[in-house]
Amino acid sequence: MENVNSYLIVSAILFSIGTIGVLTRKNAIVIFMCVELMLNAVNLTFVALSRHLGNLDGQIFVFFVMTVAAAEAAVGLALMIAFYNNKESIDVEDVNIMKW
Amino acid sequence: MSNHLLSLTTFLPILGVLLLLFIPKDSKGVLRGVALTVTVVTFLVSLPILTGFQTNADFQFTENVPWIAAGPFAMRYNVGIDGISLWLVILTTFIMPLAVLSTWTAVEEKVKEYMICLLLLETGMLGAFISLDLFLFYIFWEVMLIPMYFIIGIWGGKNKIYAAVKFFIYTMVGSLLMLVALIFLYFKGLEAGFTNFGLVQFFDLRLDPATQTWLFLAFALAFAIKVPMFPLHTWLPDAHTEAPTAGSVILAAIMLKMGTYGYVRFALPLFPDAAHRFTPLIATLAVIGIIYAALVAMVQEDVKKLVAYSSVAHLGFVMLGIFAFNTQGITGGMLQMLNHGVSTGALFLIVGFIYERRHTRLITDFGGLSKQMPIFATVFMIVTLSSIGLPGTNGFVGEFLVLVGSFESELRWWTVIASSGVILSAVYMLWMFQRVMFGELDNPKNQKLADLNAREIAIMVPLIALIFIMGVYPNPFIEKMDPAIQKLIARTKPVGQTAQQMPAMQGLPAGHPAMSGSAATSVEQAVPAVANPNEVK
Amino acid sequence: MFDNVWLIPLFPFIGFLINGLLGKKIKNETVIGGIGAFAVLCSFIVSCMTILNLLSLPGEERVANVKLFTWITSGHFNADIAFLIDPLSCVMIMIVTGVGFLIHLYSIGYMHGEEGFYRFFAYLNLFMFSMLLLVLGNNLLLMFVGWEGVGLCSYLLIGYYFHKKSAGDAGKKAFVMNRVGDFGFLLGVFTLFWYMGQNHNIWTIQFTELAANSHLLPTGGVVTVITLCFFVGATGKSAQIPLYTWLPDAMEGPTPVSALIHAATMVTAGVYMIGRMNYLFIRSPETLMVIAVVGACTALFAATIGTAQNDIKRVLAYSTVSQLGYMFLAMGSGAFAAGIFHLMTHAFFKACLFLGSGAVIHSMHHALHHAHSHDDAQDMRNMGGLRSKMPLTFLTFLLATIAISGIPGFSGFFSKDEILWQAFSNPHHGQLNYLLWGMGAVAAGLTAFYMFRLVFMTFFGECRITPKAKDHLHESPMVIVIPLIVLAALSVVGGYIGLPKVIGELFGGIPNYFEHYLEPVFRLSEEYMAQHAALGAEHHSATLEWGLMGLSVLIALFGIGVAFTMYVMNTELPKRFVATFPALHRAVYNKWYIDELYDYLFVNPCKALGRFLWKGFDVVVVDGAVNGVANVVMAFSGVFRFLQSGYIYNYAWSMAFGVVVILGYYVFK
Amino acid sequence: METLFFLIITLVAIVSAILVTTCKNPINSALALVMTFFCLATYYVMLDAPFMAAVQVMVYAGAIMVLIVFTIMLLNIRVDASKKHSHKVVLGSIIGFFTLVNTAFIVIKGHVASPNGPLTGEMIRQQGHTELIGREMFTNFLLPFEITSILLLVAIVGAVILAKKKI
Repeated sequence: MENVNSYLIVSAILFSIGTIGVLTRKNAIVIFMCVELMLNAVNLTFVALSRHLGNLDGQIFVFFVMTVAAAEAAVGLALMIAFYNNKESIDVEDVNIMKW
Repeated sequence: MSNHLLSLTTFLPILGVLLLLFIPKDSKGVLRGVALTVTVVTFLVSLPILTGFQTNADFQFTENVPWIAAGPFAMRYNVGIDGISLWLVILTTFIMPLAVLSTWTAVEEKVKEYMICLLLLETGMLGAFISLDLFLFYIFWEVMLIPMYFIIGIWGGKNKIYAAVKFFIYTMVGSLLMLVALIFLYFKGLEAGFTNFGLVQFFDLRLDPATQTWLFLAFALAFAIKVPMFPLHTWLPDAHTEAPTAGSVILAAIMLKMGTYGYVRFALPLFPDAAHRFTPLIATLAVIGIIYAALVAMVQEDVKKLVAYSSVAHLGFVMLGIFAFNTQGITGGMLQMLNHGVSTGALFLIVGFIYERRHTRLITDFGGLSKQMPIFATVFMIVTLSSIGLPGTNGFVGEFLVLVGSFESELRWWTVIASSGVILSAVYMLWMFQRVMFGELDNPKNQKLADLNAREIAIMVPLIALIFIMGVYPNPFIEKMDPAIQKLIARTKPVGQTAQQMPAMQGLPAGHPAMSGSAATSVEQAVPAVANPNEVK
Repeated sequence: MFDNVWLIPLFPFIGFLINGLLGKKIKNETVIGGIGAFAVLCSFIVSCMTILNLLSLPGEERVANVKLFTWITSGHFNADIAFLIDPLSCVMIMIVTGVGFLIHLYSIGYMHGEEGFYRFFAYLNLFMFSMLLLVLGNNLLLMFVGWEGVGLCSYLLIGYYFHKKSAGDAGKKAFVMNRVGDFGFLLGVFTLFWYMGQNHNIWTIQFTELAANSHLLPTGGVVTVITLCFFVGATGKSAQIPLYTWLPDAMEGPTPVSALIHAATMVTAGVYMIGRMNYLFIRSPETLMVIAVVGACTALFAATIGTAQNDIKRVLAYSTVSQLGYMFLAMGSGAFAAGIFHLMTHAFFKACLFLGSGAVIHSMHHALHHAHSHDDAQDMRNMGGLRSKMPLTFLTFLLATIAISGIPGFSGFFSKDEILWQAFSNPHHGQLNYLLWGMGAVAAGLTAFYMFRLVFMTFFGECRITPKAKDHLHESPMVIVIPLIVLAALSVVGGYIGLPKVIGELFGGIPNYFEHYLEPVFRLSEEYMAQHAALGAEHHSATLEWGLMGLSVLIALFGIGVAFTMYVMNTELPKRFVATFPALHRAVYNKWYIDELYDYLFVNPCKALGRFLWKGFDVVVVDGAVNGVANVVMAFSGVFRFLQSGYIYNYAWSMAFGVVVILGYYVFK
Repeated sequence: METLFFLIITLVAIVSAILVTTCKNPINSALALVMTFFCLATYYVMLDAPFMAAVQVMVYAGAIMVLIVFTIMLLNIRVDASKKHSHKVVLGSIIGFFTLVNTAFIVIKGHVASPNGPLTGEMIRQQGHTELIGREMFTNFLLPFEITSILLLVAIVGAVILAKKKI
């Protein structure tokens, strides 16, 4: 088994890549996928630390994260469809109504 | 039952709101009917308060139960009325059915929400008049703000948003300062060993002059905005012009009284020394308000705005009377509050009537209506005369007492100037009346106007009856409020005078310099003569 | 004994209620007019009973307060609804109800066929009610109720033809001018109430109590202030300089209104008020002088304007102003009884004159109407030669004119001469007396001139309307003529109850009944004057009085002579006169441009100020500050608002950035 | 051997993650993401958490990815029309880089606490990972577990309402 630090580093790298994706992409679905990537990076941290500390709580947490991710996927994609129905686009640059 | 009469009166409109919630929003007739019934029932319920009121200086119909226990200090549901608030409560319950009736046909959209707002407003106003707990008062004070905001902002005229926001922010600025002062009083109360926000005990808390000054200023500003006093009056014309008729009526007849009532009930007895110190300032502003508003009213082109400015002038009289600090002045001020409620309320109703018919309020659009609408002309004439204070109508009694009272006090020269407002009021009201009612009926749109219908006559008859009753036989009104006013005057004597006049006023809980800062127990010992059921032991 | 006195104002009030509320339904003019007149008749009968009761008492006891109920009590301020019966109020109610009844009767005929007939009678009855309150009220406040009440009725009745702008304007002007006076009145009440209370602990506004305590008041000083305030009130109500301009305009109202309100009763309220509080006024020589001077000036000034007017009612209006000036001259000379006496005689002959002119106008109006002419029915230039067409009207009118001109033997002579004599001989004004007398005498001459000018232009010469219209001229119905006859009779004989002392002595010591009757009212003043005899009352001989009397009669006759020359003998003279002095004529014709001056001095500045305060101060300064604060906040938020672009990725950016920074801070700190 | 395996997996994971963010076509991104998910599942196995690995594959690679791909196909968007990336690539990369630096710094500088729980590889192999998770889930974490069911219910309702054109 590898040192826990290796996992954490991998997780950090994945997280950063996900961040870059979220910040630079315009396609909402891709952004959404990048968010999933970030979530997964965090999950990896949880599992690695859980294993390292010998405590199952982290993995339970990962389970909940997955649940939330599933819910998020359902609602988020529904939102995108709704938005697409309105604007014929899922480009985030077309979403600018979140202001007063 | 009678123990809870005040609460019943206050919260009946809330019950009405609950009832309204279960009525579908399309059945407008039912909604209006229910709202009217609720307000009428509230009025009927409030009548036993009037008949059961004992003519003395005590707070009556008191209820005092714990409400929010926050640490060493408790907010209590502490209500009761004395002669000062009695008439205002009755005025409120009296005006509300008329207000509901006034927009019977004018408001067609969102009737349900409209009626709910009106009823909530009634609860807020009644609550503010009966609160004897500072915190409770503040709550009700804010509660009435919100429905009014919606009434102006949703059912108002062209410029409603501006007016509503202006109204809201103006009032809010003042009430926030009042809140700060309240919190300060809380700490002062803690020091003095009080356990709650009960108003009466605070009367005996003679604060040092510097503290009084600041607290008085905070309270005075909040109330001055509400009155409104010059130069904080500019929200009023806008709010009045934009509000629907019922909104204007309630605003003029009741809500403006909140400011003057606040002075009488809170600002003066809580901070008597500061009040005396600021008397010249406030009297000056009041007198400026009287003359200024009259002059501005004279050149208005919009009837409703004219009436709004006349409100400012009338309330200037009220303020002048209150700050005379003598019986006639304060009695006159209180009467003038009621008078203003009746006659300016009626004026707004009248403006509403013609607005409903012609959808314009510009004076130049009218002329010669007397010919077409004789009943309307008569009613309008009577109300106009009441507004300019013709003897025999209610306006005169209040105005005269105010002027007599302030003439006797140190405000003699102020009174002289204020009296000239009597001339100006005649000028602007009669000029407006002439331009609207007299002359040739030359505008073709005016030639088919219908005279008042039964509903409108039914609204005006009680008001006109009151105008004459209060003008010819005002004594019952004065008698009921007199003991409370005497007590107030005794309380507001400046410290120096109080010490000298103490023997003459045994039994009155006048503040004594020795009391300031002392513990609550000693305060209570100092006032054994007044069996005050309100005092929280 | 005077328990029924409250009925006096009650009857007209009932009449007002019936006519006002039900008049529209009744429709029948006879019934409406009958109700109105009958109500006043009832009051008149009760008034007669009251005065008989009063006369049955010995002189000292002729005062009674009849309280109905307490009106306002607050602190030490107390005002009752209560009536004061004394010789002064009795004579006033007699005049008011008596003349009032006749005018009601007259109105039934005069107002026949007018739209809003019921309204007219309702207002008229309301006026009677207010006027009776004014004269009967036993305290200042109740008097003020009547005082304002009559002002209101005057407003309503002047604006009776409300569709005419001029009528509305005139009504408003009357009301506002009266309000200016009321302002003074109120200040007087305040000062008096406060002064007596503060210094002597007598908090009262009741006349009898004030009278009883009047010895506490000083001479001059605060009393001058108080009385001057009251006098301002009087100038407003009684149309004296400087507040007289409303009265001529008030002629926009129907003629009976002019007769009742603007000649016989309401406008004399100021005189009555001074008489009622004579004990105050006598204590202030300064005020007396002001009153006398204002009175004399008004008498003269209004008389000059009266000479150049062509509207029959306007001439009479200026005549009224002028006669009121006489009354004030009397009051200012301390001759209160003489003032009240002139008030009474003036009520008779001026009511008669107005009603007579009303009859003429009525007739002219009909004639012109039938002839489809649009000439002004009130313009004397259209009249002439009516003597033969309306003989009864002419006769009564002539009698009243003789009375007002001060021809011996008629009522006006006695009262006016008494005033002139008092102005000459009173102990108050020293050398000023001669000037006052002179002004009064000249005014008397002018009065005779313009009144006879009026008579000559109207009733003599050739009729100047079209012949077609002329055929329609005819005498008025009896209901109009009877009041004229009664009033004319009164204006002939009314003076004999107040014969001047010298004349009375001539006829075997007939006393001046009227003065004697009013003595209890003015006793306090008499006593005060007796105490202050040091003021130096010169004793004037009877010969001097005779001489002055003769002089004033000569002046009056001269005025008549001039009128006769100019308007009967040589009708070209007036035109030549106008051609010679065009500027003078224009100034007089335009009432010395006083209205324009007031507009320029008060009305326009007030409007301009109001407009400035509204547009300049309210909107710019106050709202500017308020909106300015709001705008500053908006500007700041406008800056921060760029952060809230609405793009999600911007939010994501800022979030990521924040996370990095905060994390970085903790990591690298 | 294990280290090599770890490195290979890491390489694949990172490359596919980069692909996720860079591919023009969302479908390609999605496929790359699936690849990453599988790598993560591999990690879980290496971390003695086979149940998590299974759930990872089922939920992520299965359910969520299917959802995403469905959406992509439903909306029929192939390529980003104008520019693939927004103009903030550089800035975004910098921020990403700093994120990485931060986290890496924490990982390297900080030291992980020594094991304190009862869980060892031995124990997992003896009792079975699934059973351990299950026991934990239905005892200590019962309430949160039940709450997730409500969350899912809400998500279902929300998704249905949002995606419907007319309710």
